[in-house]
Amino acid sequence: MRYLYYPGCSAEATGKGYDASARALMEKLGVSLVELDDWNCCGATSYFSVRELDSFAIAARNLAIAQQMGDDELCVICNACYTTLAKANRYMAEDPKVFAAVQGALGAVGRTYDGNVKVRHIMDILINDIGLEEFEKHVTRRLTGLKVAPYYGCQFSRPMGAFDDVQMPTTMDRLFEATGADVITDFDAKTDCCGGMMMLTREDAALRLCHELLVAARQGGADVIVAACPLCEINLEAYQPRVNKFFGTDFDIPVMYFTQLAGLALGVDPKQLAIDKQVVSCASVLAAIPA
Amino acid sequence: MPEDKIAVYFCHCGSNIAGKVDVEKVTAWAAEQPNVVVSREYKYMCSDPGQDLIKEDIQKLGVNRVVVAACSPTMHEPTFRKAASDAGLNPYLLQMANVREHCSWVTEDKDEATEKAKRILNAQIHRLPFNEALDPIEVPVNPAVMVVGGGIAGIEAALKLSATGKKVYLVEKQPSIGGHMAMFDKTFPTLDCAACILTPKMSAAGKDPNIELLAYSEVEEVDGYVGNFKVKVRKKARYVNTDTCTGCAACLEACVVRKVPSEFDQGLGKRTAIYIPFPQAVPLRATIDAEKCLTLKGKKCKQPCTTACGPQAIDFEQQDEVLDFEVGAIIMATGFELWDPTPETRYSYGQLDNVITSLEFERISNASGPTGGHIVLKNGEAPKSVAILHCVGSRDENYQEHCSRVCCMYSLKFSHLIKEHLPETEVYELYIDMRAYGKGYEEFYKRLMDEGVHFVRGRAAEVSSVALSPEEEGRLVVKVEDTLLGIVRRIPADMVILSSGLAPAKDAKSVAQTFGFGCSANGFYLERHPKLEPVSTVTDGIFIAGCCQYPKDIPDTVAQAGAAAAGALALVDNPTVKVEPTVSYIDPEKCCGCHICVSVCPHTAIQYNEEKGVAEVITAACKGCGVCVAACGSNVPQQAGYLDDQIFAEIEGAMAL
Amino acid sequence: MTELATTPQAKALHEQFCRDVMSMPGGEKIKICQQCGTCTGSCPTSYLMDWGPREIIAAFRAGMIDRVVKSNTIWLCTSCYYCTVRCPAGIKITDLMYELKRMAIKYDLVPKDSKNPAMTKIFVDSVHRHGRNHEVELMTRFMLAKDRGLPFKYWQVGLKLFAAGRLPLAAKNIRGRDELDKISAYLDAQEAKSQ
Amino acid sequence: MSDQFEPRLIGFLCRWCSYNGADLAGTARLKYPPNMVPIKTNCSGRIDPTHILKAFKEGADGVLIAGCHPGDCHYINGNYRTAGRYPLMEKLLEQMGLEHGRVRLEWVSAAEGEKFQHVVTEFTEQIRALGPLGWGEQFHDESAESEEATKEAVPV
Repeated sequence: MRYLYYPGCSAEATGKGYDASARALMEKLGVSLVELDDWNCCGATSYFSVRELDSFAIAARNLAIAQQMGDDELCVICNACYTTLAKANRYMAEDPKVFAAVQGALGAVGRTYDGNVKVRHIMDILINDIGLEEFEKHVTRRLTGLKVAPYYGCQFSRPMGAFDDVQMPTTMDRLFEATGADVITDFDAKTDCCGGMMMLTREDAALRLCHELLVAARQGGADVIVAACPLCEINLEAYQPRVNKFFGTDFDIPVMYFTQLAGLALGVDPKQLAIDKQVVSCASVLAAIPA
Repeated sequence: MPEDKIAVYFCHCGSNIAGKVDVEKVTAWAAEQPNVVVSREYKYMCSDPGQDLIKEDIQKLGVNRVVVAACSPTMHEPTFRKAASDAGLNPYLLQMANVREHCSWVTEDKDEATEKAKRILNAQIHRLPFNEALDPIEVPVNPAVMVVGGGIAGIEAALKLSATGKKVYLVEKQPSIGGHMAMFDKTFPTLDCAACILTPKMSAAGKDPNIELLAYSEVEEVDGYVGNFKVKVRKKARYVNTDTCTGCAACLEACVVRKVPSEFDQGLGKRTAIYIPFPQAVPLRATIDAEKCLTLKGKKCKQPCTTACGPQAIDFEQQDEVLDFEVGAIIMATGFELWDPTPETRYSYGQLDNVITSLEFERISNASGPTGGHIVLKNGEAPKSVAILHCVGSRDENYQEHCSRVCCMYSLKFSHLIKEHLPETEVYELYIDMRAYGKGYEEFYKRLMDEGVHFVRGRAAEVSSVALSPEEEGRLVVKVEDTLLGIVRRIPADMVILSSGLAPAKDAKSVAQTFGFGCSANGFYLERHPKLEPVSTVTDGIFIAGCCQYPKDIPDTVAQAGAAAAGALALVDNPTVKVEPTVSYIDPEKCCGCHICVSVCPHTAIQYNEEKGVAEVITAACKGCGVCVAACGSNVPQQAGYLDDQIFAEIEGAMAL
Repeated sequence: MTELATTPQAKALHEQFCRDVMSMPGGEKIKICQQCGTCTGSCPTSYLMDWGPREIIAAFRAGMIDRVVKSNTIWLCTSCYYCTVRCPAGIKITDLMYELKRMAIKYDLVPKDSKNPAMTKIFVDSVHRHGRNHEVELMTRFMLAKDRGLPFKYWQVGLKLFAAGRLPLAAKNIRGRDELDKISAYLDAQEAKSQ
Repeated sequence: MSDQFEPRLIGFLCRWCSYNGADLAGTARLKYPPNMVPIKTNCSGRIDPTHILKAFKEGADGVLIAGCHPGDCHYINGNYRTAGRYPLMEKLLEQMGLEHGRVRLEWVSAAEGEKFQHVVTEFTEQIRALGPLGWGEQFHDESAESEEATKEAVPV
């Protein structure tokens, strides 16, 4: 199997571990990820505040490149990139005016996009293309007894709900159940917001949200929180000391990209998964996994 | 053949038609059309003076064809046809042009509406010369009535009909009649005990000599037509001989399969594999659950039930029976289902303990329920705080758009019961709008305010178990915006009751198809007219009552059941009924005997006459769909009232302008 | 608080806003909001807002357009989409917030103390310069522009990430970065044409 | 009024579902273009190709057939006959040179006033985009003899 792959801007910085582990995990599963040529920023939420059409058009530039490369699917790891790119697709399909405007804008740079590249979250591919049965076959180090808090974040299935329940997603739960982990299936905060970009603009608000998430994870007895979005991951992981300072707490919960923990279960070398790049030590997690 | 003398009447319908259509202009234009001898306009054609215009013209001017341009024929075609008939004109020589529902009400522009009205009218003017005098077919009426559904609506309708001496077949899917009402503890706003007012009616229905109770039975097939329905009912095997079973319950004591979740107790209590759903069941007979009984599953069992049963009523060999009934009318009273809140995952139903549905609370608060009427949590303790969440699955585009009408009031009833049992417990009602519209309801609402219930105006955002303060530790937390304060509150609660809306029964659609009528967009049975025929369906002779039509409270249900019974009675109390003569006929001279019509007829109303080598229509069985006409390669079958020539003429008329 | 709805300018603005909002896909649903509060109750940041999303819709419908644009509400939306998927009236509230943000920027109605518009601008600039968002540049420029205290708050976080190699200083430029400018220029021209 | 092309349409509505759906659109005062004149039959299964050809011959630019949803037919399965016959009708009309889209089959229940509104609005626009058909003039120009011949040529 082969997929065209869109890493997203964070993959080059704070989210390096996500990118590295996604590639390593897929390689282990016999899937090659081919990076989209000369991809640009998806537009993220900021572009929506400028002009909706800009956001759709610059998102569509990526899809146009995918079309040019002869692919009709694009694998995305970041929740926000996924939602932004998929939203561009949906609005283009639903509104002929949007479609025409985007066509025009792409035409101005000599590109063309017909609206037929399907944007797929990497989780979608894992669950629906590779399948849990196949995935489970590759599990060499079962995560038995490891309490995993599956944290999906906002834009994993909201607002699209294309491959998982819009309100209560379960794909990550199922993926880790297949590794033998003790998944906290009633993790109540699994789709709550981490604060996103507000960590920079309204730190107090974002810290409060992270605090609630960490409380919920601790209440469930989590040994590790797994995330599916670079922004969620950085907020929950790197800002734990700030949360502690603000709320007088003592959180020190390892936070990983779900691809990192899944990679470990498949026996991928931790270094290849960039686990050493995590700022909250994952030693306790590594120690809990049998060799 | 006398010359055609067509009269045109154009109704203003107040301003309903005249406000959009230039009535004078169209009337004047109509007067110029071929065969039209008189063209009039009138404010309300359906009024007596309006109908008199038609009668006078028929009698004085010798009018022999009439077109009334007015509302939909489903409204007033019978009115005008009767007027024509009274004046001595065959009613089928009168046509209606629907210029209200299909024209004035749906068209923005006045000129466009006027032009469209002309085209609609012209179609009928062209058609009329091809109309033939037809005589309604008179058929005998079977005086028996079938009532489908044995909840309070079905019981009430059955009792009313029985009181007039009519034979009633009361069909109920469950082993006992009683429906949802039998599960309730109290009824709002009077707080009568539900069982106290319902069980006398149940037992009356069970004992009534005119009522044949068909419990644990389902309708499989319906054929026939008004006055003459043929119904196949499957009486499911109970594996108990109901003639000899006395309902002593000794078998229940003996049964070894003891942990089957009780449907009647919403799964909160347990029953045995051989069971009587509740002590007041009617008929009071045991039933074996074939999916749970060890013997019936082919497993080993010493069959202690057989030993315990004095009258030897248990019969493992019993089979389903399919029974045929003939009735003149049918009343549908198949009820509702509580909307299952599982998809509304943010309320954590099925995920977190002590998040329960309203029906579960009914059982918890019921003295004969699984907790003996003690309002307790799963761990047996009394809740210190209870939140009641309104509009779960109601008024929500994601699930059901409709208001379920009863939830506000039953929620208030819950508050009262909690306060009565546990005066120290805090009760929160989270509502969007408090709909206390019935007799005594607003007073009940005020009473609850006075009893100290907290009313929070806002729809709950989510129910969570994450504690952010010591007060929340180990409890449920309901997040809600108190819209009157404009703040988001976190309400700690030990029990959360989801006031789920009422949903159409899951099989409503297929049941409606079986009986030949439709469902509304919200899935409830569609009434013939929302205002004037709320208990009739489009199928003559089939009536509806209770929550299968739309959510309603008990008083409204009982009233509707009475209305449906009266409707059925008005039909079956006559020896005959007239049915439309728009049936097919085949000219044996033209028929080549190819069988196509025989094969397509949905009602097997066409038979092949071997002797004559032609197809023949059995008029009594033909319902007038016209499928045979369209199927025949040589257009031999023709349908009275819908002749090809008539349809062609309509097309010509519509396209002539 | 005086309501600008009474002045002719505000009325004109309200009409303009109404037209823009109603022309959004699904925008007309605002008319059927039943003020149930599910959005505000679900919103992770509503407690910080002058007016919650429910009140913003009420104010919008009442023509109190200044209350809508002067509030901090739209700038506190984290795009978590809880309100959108839960709204019983099917209102796409997150999209509405974007629309209102755009209009506030377009008509220069942004509250002076809000940092989010600056963040938006810096983000978009960064993307246009490199083709991708360069996180270090974004943070640095944001700090310089809006919050000079930020480095002191975040030095620990930053240092750790830097040490882990998760904050590369050099930005990567894509080959087709001029395309993004051209796309925007094209859309600018189209918009100018339509007005 | 603008001088855009106003299509002339015929709509065959079954009495139990679609006619009532159209009534409901009226009761709810839902507005739609006035181009279509409804003709009532008991069942959509009553409609045969001659009715459609007749409509085109009389100058219609488009013909709508609306019946009960599959499974909802008042006559058990009359609408299945319609559905089965429809592709054949389309093919026949295509062979006679009619472009695709001039005839449309829709299921509209008695509860679907809004759907009826949408269907008629959409169909009107669809035919407006296709432009005038002009079969009516053609037929009327021809001699009575060839008209007879056409009638003969209509298989069922």
